[in-house]
Amino acid sequence: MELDDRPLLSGLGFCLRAGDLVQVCGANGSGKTTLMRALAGLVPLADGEVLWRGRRVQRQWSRFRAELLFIGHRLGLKTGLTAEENLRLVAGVKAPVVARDWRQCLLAVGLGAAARMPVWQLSAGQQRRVALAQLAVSPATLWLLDEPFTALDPQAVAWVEAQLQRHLLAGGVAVVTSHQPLSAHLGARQLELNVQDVD
Amino acid sequence: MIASAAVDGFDPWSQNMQFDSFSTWLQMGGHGGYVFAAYGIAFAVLVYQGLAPLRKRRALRRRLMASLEGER
Amino acid sequence: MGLVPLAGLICRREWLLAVRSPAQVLNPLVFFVLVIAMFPLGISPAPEVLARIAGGVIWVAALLAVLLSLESLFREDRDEGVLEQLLVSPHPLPFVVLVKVLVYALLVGGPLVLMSPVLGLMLSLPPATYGTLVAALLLGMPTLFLLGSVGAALTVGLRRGGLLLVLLVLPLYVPVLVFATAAVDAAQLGMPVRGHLALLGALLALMLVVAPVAAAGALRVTSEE
Amino acid sequence: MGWLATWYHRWASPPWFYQMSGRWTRGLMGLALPLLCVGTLWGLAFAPADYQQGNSFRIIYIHVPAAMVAQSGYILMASAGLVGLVWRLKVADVVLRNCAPIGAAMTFLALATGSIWGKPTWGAWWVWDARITSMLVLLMLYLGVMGLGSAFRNEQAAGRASAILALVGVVNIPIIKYSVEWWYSLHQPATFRLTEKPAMPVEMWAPLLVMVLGFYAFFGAVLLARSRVDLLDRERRSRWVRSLVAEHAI
Repeated sequence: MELDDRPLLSGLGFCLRAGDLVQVCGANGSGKTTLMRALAGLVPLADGEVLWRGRRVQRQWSRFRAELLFIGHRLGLKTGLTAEENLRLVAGVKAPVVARDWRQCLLAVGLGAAARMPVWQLSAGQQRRVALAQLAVSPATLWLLDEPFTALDPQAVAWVEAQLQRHLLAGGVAVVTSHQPLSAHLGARQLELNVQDVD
Repeated sequence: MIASAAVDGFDPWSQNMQFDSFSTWLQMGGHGGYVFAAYGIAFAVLVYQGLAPLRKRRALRRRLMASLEGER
Repeated sequence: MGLVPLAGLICRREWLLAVRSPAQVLNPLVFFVLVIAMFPLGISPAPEVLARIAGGVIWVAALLAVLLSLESLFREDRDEGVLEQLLVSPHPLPFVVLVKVLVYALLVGGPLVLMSPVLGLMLSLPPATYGTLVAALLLGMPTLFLLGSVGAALTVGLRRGGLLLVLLVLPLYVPVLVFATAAVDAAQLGMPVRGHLALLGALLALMLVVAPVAAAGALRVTSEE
Repeated sequence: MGWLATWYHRWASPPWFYQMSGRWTRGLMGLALPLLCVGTLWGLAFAPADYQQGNSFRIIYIHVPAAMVAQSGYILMASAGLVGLVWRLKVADVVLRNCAPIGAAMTFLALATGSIWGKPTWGAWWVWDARITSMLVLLMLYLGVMGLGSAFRNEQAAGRASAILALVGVVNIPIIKYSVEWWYSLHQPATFRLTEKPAMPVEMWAPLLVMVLGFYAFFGAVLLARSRVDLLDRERRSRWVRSLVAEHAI
């Protein structure tokens, strides 16, 4: 994979079966985020393939994206809207869920009262909780979570790991980038990225 | 249209010179200034564009040689 | 999720945001009125002079107001990551862009169109031409937003993309400006205007197809940075 | 037809393009310079003057070729962009990015010679003639592509963004030209127009043809020469460029 004519990631390959979880770790600048964006189809690969259910993603964009949930550094929340409106109108594009369920998600993630405040008034941790609340109802099979635990307190981290476990047991797959180790019972495979020697 | 016209006796080499002397050529019936200004600008633009690749190549060669030395 | 509910969702979202922070919608309108007020000051308050240039002045001002508002069409979505979510969603991106641009055109363009007869009055444009003026704006304004959305999509990732956006889009506005101003001038002379409006409609039809596809392609390209 | 396909595919591979374009550049430049010299002399000295405009008519031998190259340059740029977008070819991106500066220079040349030509003909340096106005818009389109191309840090994104803009531009060029022609005829009574001349006799358009061929050959040579160097820059980390640098063959 190239970034501005400079090889960033090369000689990388892994396969995910139902219920697999891969944790991508590596120093800053080793290309973790670029890898996640490439898996999500946002960044083109110089060469090499991303296959989904055995077929190239370029052949089945809408089917692949229907089964994909991608949460990057930027949370994908409209700060002018309230938490509940965000889930209903922004995340709701992917998972058409009844409004009542969104409120349940927000309660589950500990944002009862804050649900009606515009997102820009919430703290970074709360905003990330709003973005991650959709994990509870997301129908996606492939979860791509880029540094999901930043700014989260231990209680929220535990909740996210519970959702991850539920997702894996249901046969889903996930790729997570994080510096902090995931708890052992998730059985995450480690994928180490080292910084390319930049000439 | 071009092909047919070319046949009826037009001989490019027998064109006669339009001006009888060098000075009348420069004057061009009062329009010399405009004509030569236009041709001058054209010459400048064409030369500048023509040399651009050479300038870019020289700059690139310096950069590549420098990085080559850097590696050694 | 079907396309119509998706469109409804996007409209609801844009409407809520516009209501919550009306500045984004009203700034272009204030700019529109201000620019037009400059012309009598700059040229002359004499009614016959103003009437002569009114059509062109209103259209140039509307064109600049649209250009001003285009910067924020995708900027906020990109900064908040919502654009990324759109790129990753299974729905056809050109359709999403089309709905978003048309809603934006309605929210920002609508007030401009409603305001134009008043400004026509200020520039002593004969009242008989207001119908044509509004018709030309209704047909031309969406084209300006559609063409502009391509420029906005191309420059959304750039730090100081605003000026570049104007350079990219203004040449593409020439046909709309020419036909629309001609329509208003023809109306002033009492000549038939249906031909001019038909040309504006043709431009709109073309841009309804070309612009969203180009803008969607541009959004995918600029998100690769 | 097999060799044509392979010939075409070879052009897509950077090392081959670098080699082939070297030969083509020398060939085209070898063609362009004599054509331009002969055409200039012929146009300036041997071609008959126009009975109405007198000798200022001789500016046509630069104005028309420059305008033609400028317009077909934009169309070439848009098609290179299309090839670059569809097949993601680095060579096409490089050709697109190097097409814009030359095209802009030719458009500027057409504008400058057009306005100089207008002075003796209509007594004004700048005339809102339909052709000159669309040249002005074309120049803006070129500057837009150049500005956009240089605004991106990532070369690939710059190439594809410029390609999209060039394609949108090329779709709009006929519309812009039509609307400017239409606008011109609306506001301007049908006086003598710079472009619409009575059918020229052979003695007049023969040098014009030579100059047009000269301009196109020159445009091709400079475009390929610039693209070669830019391609070397873009591929400076690849093996074939490193070996070229090692052999001091650049």
